Amino acid sequence: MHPEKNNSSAFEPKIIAFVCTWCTYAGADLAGTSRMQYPSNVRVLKFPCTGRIDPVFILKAFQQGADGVLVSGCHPGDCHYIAGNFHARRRFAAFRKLLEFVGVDLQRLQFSWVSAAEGGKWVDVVTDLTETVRALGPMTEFKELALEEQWSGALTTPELKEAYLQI
Amino acid sequence: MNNTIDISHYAAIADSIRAEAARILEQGVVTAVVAYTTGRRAGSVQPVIITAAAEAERLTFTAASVNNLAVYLTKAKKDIPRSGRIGIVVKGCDLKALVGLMGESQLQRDQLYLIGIPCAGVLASTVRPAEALIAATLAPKCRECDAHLPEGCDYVPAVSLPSAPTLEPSYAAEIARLEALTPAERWAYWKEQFAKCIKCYACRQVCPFCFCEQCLCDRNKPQMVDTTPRPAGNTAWHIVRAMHLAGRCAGCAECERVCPMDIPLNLLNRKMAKELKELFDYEAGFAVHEKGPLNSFMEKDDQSFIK
Amino acid sequence: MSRIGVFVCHCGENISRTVDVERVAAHAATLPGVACATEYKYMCSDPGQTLLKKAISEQRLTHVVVAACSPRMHERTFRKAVEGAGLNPYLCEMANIREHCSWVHEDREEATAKACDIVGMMVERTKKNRVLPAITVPVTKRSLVIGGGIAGIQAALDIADAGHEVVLVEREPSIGGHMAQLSETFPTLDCSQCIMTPKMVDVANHPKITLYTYSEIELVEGYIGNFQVTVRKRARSVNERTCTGCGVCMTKCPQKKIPNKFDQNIGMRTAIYVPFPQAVPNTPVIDRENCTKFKTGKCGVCQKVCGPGAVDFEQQDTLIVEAVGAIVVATGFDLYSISEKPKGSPIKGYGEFGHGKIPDVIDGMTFERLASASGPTGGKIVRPSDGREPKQIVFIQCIGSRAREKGISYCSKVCCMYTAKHTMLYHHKVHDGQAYVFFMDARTPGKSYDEFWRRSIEEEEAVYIRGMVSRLYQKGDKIVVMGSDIAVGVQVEIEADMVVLATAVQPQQGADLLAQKLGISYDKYNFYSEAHAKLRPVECATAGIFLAGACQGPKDIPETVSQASAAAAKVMTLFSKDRLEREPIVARVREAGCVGCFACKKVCAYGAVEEKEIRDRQGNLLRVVASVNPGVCAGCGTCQATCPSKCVELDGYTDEQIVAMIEAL
Amino acid sequence: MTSEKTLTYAYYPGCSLHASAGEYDLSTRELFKALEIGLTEVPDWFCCGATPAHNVDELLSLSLCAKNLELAEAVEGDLAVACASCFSRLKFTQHTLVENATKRTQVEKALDAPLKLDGKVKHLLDILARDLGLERLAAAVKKPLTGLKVACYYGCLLTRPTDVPNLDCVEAPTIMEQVIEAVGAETVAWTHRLECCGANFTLSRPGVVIQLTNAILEAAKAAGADCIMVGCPLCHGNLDIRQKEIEGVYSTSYNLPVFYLTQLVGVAVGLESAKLGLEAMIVNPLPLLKSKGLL
Repeated sequence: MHPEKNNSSAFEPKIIAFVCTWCTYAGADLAGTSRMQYPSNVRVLKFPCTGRIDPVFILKAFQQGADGVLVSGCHPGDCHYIAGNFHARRRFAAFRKLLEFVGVDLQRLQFSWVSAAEGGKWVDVVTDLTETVRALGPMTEFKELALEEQWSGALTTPELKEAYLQI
Repeated sequence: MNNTIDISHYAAIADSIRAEAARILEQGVVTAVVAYTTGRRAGSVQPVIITAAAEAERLTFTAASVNNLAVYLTKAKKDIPRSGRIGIVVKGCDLKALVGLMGESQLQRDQLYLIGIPCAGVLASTVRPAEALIAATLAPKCRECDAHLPEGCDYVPAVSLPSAPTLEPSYAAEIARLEALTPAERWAYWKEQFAKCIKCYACRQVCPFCFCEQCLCDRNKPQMVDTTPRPAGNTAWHIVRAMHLAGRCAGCAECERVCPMDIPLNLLNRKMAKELKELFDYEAGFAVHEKGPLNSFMEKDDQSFIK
Repeated sequence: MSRIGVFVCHCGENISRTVDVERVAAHAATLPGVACATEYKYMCSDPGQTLLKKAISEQRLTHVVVAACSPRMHERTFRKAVEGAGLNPYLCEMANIREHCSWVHEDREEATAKACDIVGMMVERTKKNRVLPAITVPVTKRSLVIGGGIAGIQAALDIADAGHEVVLVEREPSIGGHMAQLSETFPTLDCSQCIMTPKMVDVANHPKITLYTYSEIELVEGYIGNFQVTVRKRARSVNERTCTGCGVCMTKCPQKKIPNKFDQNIGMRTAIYVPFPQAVPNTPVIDRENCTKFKTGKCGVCQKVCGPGAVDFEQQDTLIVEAVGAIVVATGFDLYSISEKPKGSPIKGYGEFGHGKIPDVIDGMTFERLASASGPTGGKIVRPSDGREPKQIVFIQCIGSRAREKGISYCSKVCCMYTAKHTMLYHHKVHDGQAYVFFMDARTPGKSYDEFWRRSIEEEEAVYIRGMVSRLYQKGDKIVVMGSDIAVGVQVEIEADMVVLATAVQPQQGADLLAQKLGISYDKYNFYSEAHAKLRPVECATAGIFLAGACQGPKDIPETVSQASAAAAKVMTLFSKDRLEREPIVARVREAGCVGCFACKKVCAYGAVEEKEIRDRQGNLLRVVASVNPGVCAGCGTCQATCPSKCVELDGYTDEQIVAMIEAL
Repeated sequence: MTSEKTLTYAYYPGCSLHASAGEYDLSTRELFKALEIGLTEVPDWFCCGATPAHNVDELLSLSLCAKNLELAEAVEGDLAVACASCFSRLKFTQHTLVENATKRTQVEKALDAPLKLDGKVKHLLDILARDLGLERLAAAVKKPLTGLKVACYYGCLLTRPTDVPNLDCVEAPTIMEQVIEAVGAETVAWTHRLECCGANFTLSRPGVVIQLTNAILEAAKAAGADCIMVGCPLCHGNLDIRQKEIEGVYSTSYNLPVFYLTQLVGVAVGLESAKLGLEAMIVNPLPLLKSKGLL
């Protein structure tokens, strides 16, 4: 339940961020202790490691109405668990190709490395994603999908036409 | 141009399968053989598990031998005897799936007796099993098949593979067509396809790699994927299925064949196979991979998409 | 139905300045499952924690959400408080509404809305939290110390004196490290041999210390409390037990002209040698590259003259596995070399100083060997080229250090002090000698350090020139040093007899390879990284591994010794309990669902996943499933994300908890 | 790499090669002709401003060199430069304008034309040692300079400042030694290879030049060199023209002929003295060359 601005009905993008505790979450903390300001659209979920972030969570986030998803963790080599971010890198390289093929606009899905010392970079990454998604507008794909009840019934493919004719 | 596919050698293959099956059962090399036998409808073929040499003469091999028999070694193995080696008839694509299963510790090579088929292609669907095998009825996967002669088998019928006409790979073309569309058009296409899904899970039943005890999508604590056959749940189901098969699927395209709603499921798997080939130079093949592409990594993997 | 307590903190006014804490508490009270929601000025304070504990008992709370600062700050505090009130600590979660909300969003409306969202999310999460009993693992009360310099010696002695067994591994033939090479030490000028040799003997004679010299770490496996370390004991070609240390073999060895690394290659040694007279153990080693017996098969004099027959040319390297519970890394430092650097190395040599090819241009350690009574020249300061006594020595500071274009930007901390000491030693031994020191600024912050430095100028007549040296070159038997004196603003040229360079302090060669074996992180210079720069300086982020001495960064002997004792104290705390309590954030396998594809085992970087056989009562094998060793599992969760059917679950970050959070947004 | 293909370059001689250092220009042309390397002078090139320009007005210096670089673009091949000072200024301009956007726009406004600045600028040493290559250079030798002990003198501009000329290592270059050893000469290790000779103080404060140049000559003589090889007309001027005067001031004798690198390599490749301008040198080099049997 995202707060719609009472005065203007301007679109406020909902951004969900999956981050690892050791690097990006600490980087976000550093942005806090340094009192850096950035848009408040992002909601942060803490994971032990990007290795723990399952592609289905990204799918779940979009289905829950997220307009943009950020996945961020340690730079290669910095992972507290030695190789968690390496596995994550491969997993997300494959998953984003699948989402792209299915028709999701990849500008809504951002991956980044933010170390515990890069408070500034955290602010930049979050601000960039928020502004890009604000420009793109709300993510209608999954929202509309949730409303539809069943198959539109349109005979789009040759097989269906042929099967229909044979009944 | 529907030039016919020359499968004259299938008769000779059937004979040698019958002979070999009888021999290995007779000599106790194996305790059972999984192969094809004639079905009830004219020209139809169905899988069979025989345990006696006498039954070997029931075996056959025709253009309708489409099933991937690897399934009978893992998920549907209730009729398979518990002990002893098992003989199995494998086409090139089936063998790639089998090799994948070995990589995932589901099968041991020394417990199998592989009868490889010099395959020139099979029918796209067995609705009319007796129809002639021509370019139009040929299974799309066979148009781009690189495994006509399976390797590393225990026995391959000594039959020369007739020259096959070179055919346009249909999956590659379809993937290219979809990739050329805008994201919105692609979404519309797939939304339409996934909306048709009636969640019968036939694709899951027939896939040798879907051997999980309880599928993620059947769980409700937490419900990661909506189970009702509504467009939202269907989209999530097919995305999860494609992601779980990425780097494992061997392209036997049984999922597509059995889908009652004719959803082009193998397109998703071929797309992921193409991406994994480009990204990590991985290809399902005849060699057992100790680790799949998505449970291993290299220092210099591509990270251009990461800020 | 869970009864959740939500406690919203003002954090003084860090949170309440931009977040309306009352509204957040009111909003939380409306959430299903929340039994009570209050706010308080300082939740982490004593009254705050008492408020929390009272609420748990009075309201019979089942879960607690503290909306305050980052969990990285006070999660441990609140979980201890919750445990004090009899609730399992892992039923308490923190909602970060300070670093991630009040401090970074000025608009009060937006910040409050976001805080409500964050609290709502954490409330949904805690509903799915399960009781996680503490995991304890046995602790092997033996410690490994890597490196036998003063840091390693001090740590080993402290731990052994506390009654625990220690395995000390040293790469060189003798312990002592770089300190043994020094002549006198600042600021008190007492000779390093006198203060260190007794400690070295204590190490050799200590019943609790097993000493492996001429040995290296081959492999490290296991985790805190349960490491298995494989030590490669390189073949000395001398049997340590039977050798009496009489030294006859060394006197008779025909190979006399091998540069002795201990004497910075200006002193010579024999093929069968002991690096320095006070070496511990006093057992010689055969240098197989330069020994005629190993090169051509002839000679073997040492074996012939050895009374107890200790010389054994057939001796091979041996691999020994030691089970230890903690590891102290004390591998020390090396000095930066000004010679040409191999291609691709980020650190560039000093072409302007002749790339180290001028014999009388030496580094600080070589000067120490010249000044040392047990050195090759018996303490006489002479020129390595012709042995004459130098009448003018130029000392140049910051060679490599504080020189970004040479690849090192840090200050090496100890050079100002030891150069002042060098000018004193020089003045004591060569009364009419004149020392010049080119320096940028003197860094002498230690106790009675600056007084020591002032003394070298006021009493020992060293001339300090503020400025850098641009070039030096050999001219006849003199070395022309071209520098600048920025105080006076002129170019300065000094014809010196000897030049001593205060070269930068760097980690030991191969420090990065050892770090990879230990799984600890290191910075771009290969210094090992401590867990927290200020609050945990002697621990690594990897549990059970501690740091002491220059391997963590340039430091002098007093600091090194205090770090060594600190690391030893950490080891003693670790060994104070029989079983070691571990964060119960570890993975568990639901064996019913596991189909034995072992994708989890393939991605586990810690090897925590083992294969477990499921057998029926008759013992026949039904199936093989995965099982996680809770001691080894580090809790990264990569296995769960890889498992298709999610049969392996990371306690504390289960799918239920995460999906609950996503659905709450 | 332009291995077998015939090399061809645009050529920027610089003012002194059309005036006091005519023999450097002559020997360069003859040597390149003998080595079959194409050399076409940049049409209506003009002065690069050398040291005076950038002391007076940086924009002037950058604009002069930028214009010359643009003119050179019109000629096929990389830009070959003989004089160390021109080489340093052209390289410095290219480096500064690529790195600094504001200065680039200022210069583009001054020349009211956009700048490309991607042409390669190469010193003769770079061309001989790397583009042509030491093997092909050695193969072209007819009279190896055996027995001739050469002190290679880089001066202060050829390798400095760091990361601008990128000709060789700043502190310990070896490219000159490689080239001259490839044609058979012996080189001496001496201390003043990179010391400044005083350059254009020779006009305003000759005392400084005498002092600095003497140190260089003394170091070369001490190292047992027969002659000095230079790659810059200004250094040649100081070392050659003032040698007699310095010998008078310090009442010593050096008698060290000072060659341009193209002259020495030219001798090795068999060009006769007239084609190398050897007679124009103040310290007569002919007796030395005759004594080594090279003329």
